[in-house]
Amino acid sequence: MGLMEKLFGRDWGIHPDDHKRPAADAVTRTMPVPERLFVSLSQHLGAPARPVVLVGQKVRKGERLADPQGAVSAAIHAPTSGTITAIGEIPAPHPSGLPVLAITLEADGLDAWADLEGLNDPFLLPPAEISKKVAEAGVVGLGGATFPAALKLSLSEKAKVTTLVMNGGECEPYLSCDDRLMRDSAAAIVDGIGLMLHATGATQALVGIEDNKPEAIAAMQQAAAAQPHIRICPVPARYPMGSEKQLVQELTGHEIPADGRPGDVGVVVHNVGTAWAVHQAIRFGRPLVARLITVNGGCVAQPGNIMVPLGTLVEEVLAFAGGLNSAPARLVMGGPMMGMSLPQARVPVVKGSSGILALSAAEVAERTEEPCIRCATCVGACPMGLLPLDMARHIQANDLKGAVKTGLKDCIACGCCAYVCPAHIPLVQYFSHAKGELSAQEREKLRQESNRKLAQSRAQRLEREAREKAEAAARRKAERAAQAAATPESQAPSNLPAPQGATA
Amino acid sequence: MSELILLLISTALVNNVVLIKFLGLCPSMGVSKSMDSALGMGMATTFVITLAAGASWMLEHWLLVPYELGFLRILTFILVIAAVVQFTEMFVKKTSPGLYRSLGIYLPLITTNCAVLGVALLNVQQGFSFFKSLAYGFGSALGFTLVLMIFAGLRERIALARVPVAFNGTPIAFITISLLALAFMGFSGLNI
Amino acid sequence: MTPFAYTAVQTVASPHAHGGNAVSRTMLRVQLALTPATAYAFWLFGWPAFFLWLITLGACLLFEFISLRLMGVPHIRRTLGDSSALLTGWLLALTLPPWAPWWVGVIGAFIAIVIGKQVFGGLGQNVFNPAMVARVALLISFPLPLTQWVTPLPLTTLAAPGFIEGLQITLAGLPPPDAMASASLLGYAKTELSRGSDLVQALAAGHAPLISWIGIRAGSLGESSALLLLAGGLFLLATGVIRWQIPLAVFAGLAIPAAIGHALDPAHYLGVIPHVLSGAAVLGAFFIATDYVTSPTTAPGQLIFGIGVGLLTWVIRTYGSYPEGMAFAVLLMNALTPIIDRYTKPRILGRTRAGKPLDIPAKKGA
Amino acid sequence: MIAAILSLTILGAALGLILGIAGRFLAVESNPFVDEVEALLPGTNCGQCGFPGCSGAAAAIAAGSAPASCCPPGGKTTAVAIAEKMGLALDLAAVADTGPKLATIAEDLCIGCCRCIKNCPTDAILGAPKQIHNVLKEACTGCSACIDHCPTEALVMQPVPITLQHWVMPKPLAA
Repeated sequence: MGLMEKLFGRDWGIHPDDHKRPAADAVTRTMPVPERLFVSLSQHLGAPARPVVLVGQKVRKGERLADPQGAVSAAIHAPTSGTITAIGEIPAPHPSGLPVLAITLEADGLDAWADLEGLNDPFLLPPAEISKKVAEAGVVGLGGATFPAALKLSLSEKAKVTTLVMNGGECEPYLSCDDRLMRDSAAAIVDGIGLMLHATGATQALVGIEDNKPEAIAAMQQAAAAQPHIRICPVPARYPMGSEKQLVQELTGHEIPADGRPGDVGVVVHNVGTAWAVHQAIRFGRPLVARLITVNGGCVAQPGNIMVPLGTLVEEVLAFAGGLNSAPARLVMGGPMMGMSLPQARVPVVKGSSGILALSAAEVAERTEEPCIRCATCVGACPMGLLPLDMARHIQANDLKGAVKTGLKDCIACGCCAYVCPAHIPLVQYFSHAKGELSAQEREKLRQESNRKLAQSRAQRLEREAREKAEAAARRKAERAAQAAATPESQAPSNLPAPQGATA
Repeated sequence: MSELILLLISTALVNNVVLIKFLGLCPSMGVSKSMDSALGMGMATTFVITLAAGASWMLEHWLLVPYELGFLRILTFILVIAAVVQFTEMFVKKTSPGLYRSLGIYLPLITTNCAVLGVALLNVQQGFSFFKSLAYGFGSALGFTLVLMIFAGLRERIALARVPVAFNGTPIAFITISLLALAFMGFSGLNI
Repeated sequence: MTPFAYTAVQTVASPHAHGGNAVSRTMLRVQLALTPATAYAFWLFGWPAFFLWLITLGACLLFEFISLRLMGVPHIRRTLGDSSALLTGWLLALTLPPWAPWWVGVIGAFIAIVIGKQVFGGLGQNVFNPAMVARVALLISFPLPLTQWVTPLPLTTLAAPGFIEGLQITLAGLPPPDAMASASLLGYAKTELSRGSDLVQALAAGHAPLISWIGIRAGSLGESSALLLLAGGLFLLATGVIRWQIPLAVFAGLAIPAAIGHALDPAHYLGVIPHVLSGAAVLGAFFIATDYVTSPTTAPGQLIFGIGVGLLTWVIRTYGSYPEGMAFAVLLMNALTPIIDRYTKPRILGRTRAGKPLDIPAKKGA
Repeated sequence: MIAAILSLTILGAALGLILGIAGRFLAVESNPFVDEVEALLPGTNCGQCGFPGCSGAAAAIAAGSAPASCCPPGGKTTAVAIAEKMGLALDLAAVADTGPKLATIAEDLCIGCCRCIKNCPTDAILGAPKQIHNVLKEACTGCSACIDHCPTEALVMQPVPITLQHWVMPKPLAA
């Protein structure tokens, strides 16, 4: 670290109003299973899952509905018992409003679990077995990135991980589901952490919790008191403290290389919610079929945290929470900083849904974009040390290469820059657009690559066919010549055109 | 020694070739679209001007004056400059094809960069000694490079600005360089 | 249960919250910070100063309006409402001689708004500080009216020009009576030096630092009271509109060479106090050099920028032919800003300063 | 007079000699760009650019007689890649990139004539005589070389539908 950085001490991030209370202090409620659930097949990072049930089939709660497909994917299970009535497209919980494949499950009202069995002493099993069980339960990272948890557990085993960083930061304003989970089920989380330590082979776990959650810190400290290798570390409340790179640097002092993973510095990061899901999967054999969701925002009548079966529609969750007291200006899934705006309320809850926010116009504070005055507030706010104003200028001028050179690929889309921008420039939208364009270009390049191969193989095929044809013709000619030599009175060979065969 | 340094500063800032003497405007407008090529152009021109300043001094004092061939001054100077530029071009082409490509036609055109011939002629006119000639040439070239770099930086920024269509491209470049010349007026009469 | 419907939506990206800062709020705060010093200067220099200020501001708004109209900008009122043109005019008026004729203000406004800003694309797109472009262009084009300073005649004194008289001075462009003509401290020092006299003696009479603080002395509106300007600057610092780097660096860049020069040869070099407190140093450091658009974006860059402004101001004041070099120094450093920005990029997390990814540390026990 | 001629001659000869020697040491083999450009082109030889195949287009681009954006199936990506390689300025507005398209066959119109099959540069069309043909989505490059050969207009180019995985956040409308 240079002298400059010592002198100027990177004062990254922002301190937004957290709006976490009173939702965080409200007692956790459990939502009854609605009559119909829409279980999305894309609830995780990576390829969509492949359905293994048929329409009309009866399933029990926790039975597998879809298998993982490809290297990065996760299994999906039935959130309740009932009948599969359809497998088709429904609107995705995504700002684009595009469709997603989903399994429609008609609940029978019994909510009967399948025969599931937990492990009594999982610590006797080899670590790989734990990862396998976690994968079978379809557990993904519950912090929002929804990366399949088992993959991270088994990858970290290879990467020689020494430290397990548990992310209880929950730096997003409004959200309190992790906070609530830590207050209510600290023992289960600590048990999950122990299981994850076993699975990864790490020797210590650092649980980072922002200091604006004193109750959660106290609960976790009490639960982990007997286990000295699980340390509860309060961290200063600052957005985006819960971002992987920032949290790892805060807790361990290691800086993750730009092209590396936490594993490169001997660390693996998991969300506390994931630890709870791991605990459920290993101890009871229960797959991930429900999750705690914060329902909050100025338009929500009774903000709080609700345990919701996956596949429930957002409008049903809002109704259960007590309804809205005014029409929201924006409906958001996730936190206000990085969450996705929902085009409508008839979209299902998925594994990555940490919150449902119905925000009023005053909270969204939407205003028309003004020109950038280069005030550089965004430069000070960026937790990655980027120059958001310059990146946005390059993207405005369609200069993607210039934007990449300015650091576009290091952007974590945390939204700090747009939050502080006095000109209300939708900086994150510029960056998301540019990243999307870049990956489209990347896909295009791959396609061109395969096109070239296809064209080459066709050229080879044509060449081979021509050669075979010529050889056949030569052979025939030789035969005829031999015939002619045997019977000199025969006529001259006729030159029939070669037949054109179907090419398929 | 301090005399040489003062000469350097005065030629680079106070009597800047581009902004005060209006020499070498062609490359200043042509090769100032990116800072990288501006730096390359500046270094190439610095090399040429410094070498040409030295060579012209030698020609002047060892050939033109002794044999009374003053009428051949421009011809011989251009000959030397052209040769130096040719050499530079080959060198750049060999060592940095990317730079060669981005400089394009402006690299061989250093020959006709009036700053080069201008500096050589002014040098002779002012009757400098050999080392002063070199310093004068180097200082002028430094001023040229400085302006080219500054101007390229400004143009890189303007390229991303929402300039009205009527002013986009060359007009805004001329306005910018005129404002830059305005700023350099602050150095006028600088008397250290 | 109703079937699913796909609604056409306008995509909105995160974040769905905002800190509440706004461009117009920033501009308003700068204007607020300028108000005390400006009001005090009106009192010092009387009605003509006020009229010139008013005309300059009005002309700036008018030229902004005309340019926006010509360019076919849709929301003219909103763009005018961000009051950036107002601020440019204000700053320009503060750097003009208080009794300058009206056309100085109008031409200055044209240069500032049209040539300095709108041809580059308007707010945020210009590369030079518009007010300083206008000030320098005026100084070079009309040296005489731009260097005619008057001794302050506070409004409350009897000799001060009245409302009508003030209008005449501004509109008719009458040169001030000889008795009123005066020179700014820096101009006086320059003249004395060129005459070959000793600065220590020349300045011995009547140039106490206290006068500099209060500003009862010939000069432009913005050169009057260092105290009130400093207060305005501190207000901007306190409200977070500007950061400390540029003002501090400007003062350092100006004061350090001044101190060294004065220590070596007091007869030829002005001391720190006259350098910092007179002329446009305080105004420049807090209000002009800190212009967001034309200064570097990172803290180290801003330090370099500020030191450059201070140093060049000192160099031009001391060695150049102009008594005041703040405007030139700001323009010169504006020109260097893209280069400074390029070489003072912040380090990206996980990368070296050069932008290469950090090395992956060797595995322990691997 | 003689001195003038002599001095100029000698000067010229000496400088020429130095340059000649320098030229030897600093020689550069010329135009390595043709191969590099050809590597960037799709290589399907669809002929839409008007040059005889992709190598012809590459030669024309390298010689400067064709713009970097002359390859329609390559689209924006290829144009940008070539412009970057050649150090050319590229007017992106000139690149008509309407997004990727795929050939589709209307089954009720296809008569199974096999003409399209012969003209597909990537063997993306399956079928036999008198059988309805089909386009392999993975292999179709969207070059539209087959379109004109269909006697019944059963072949149509259709834009690839946008999915969640391929969705790109729209660019904000400039203020």
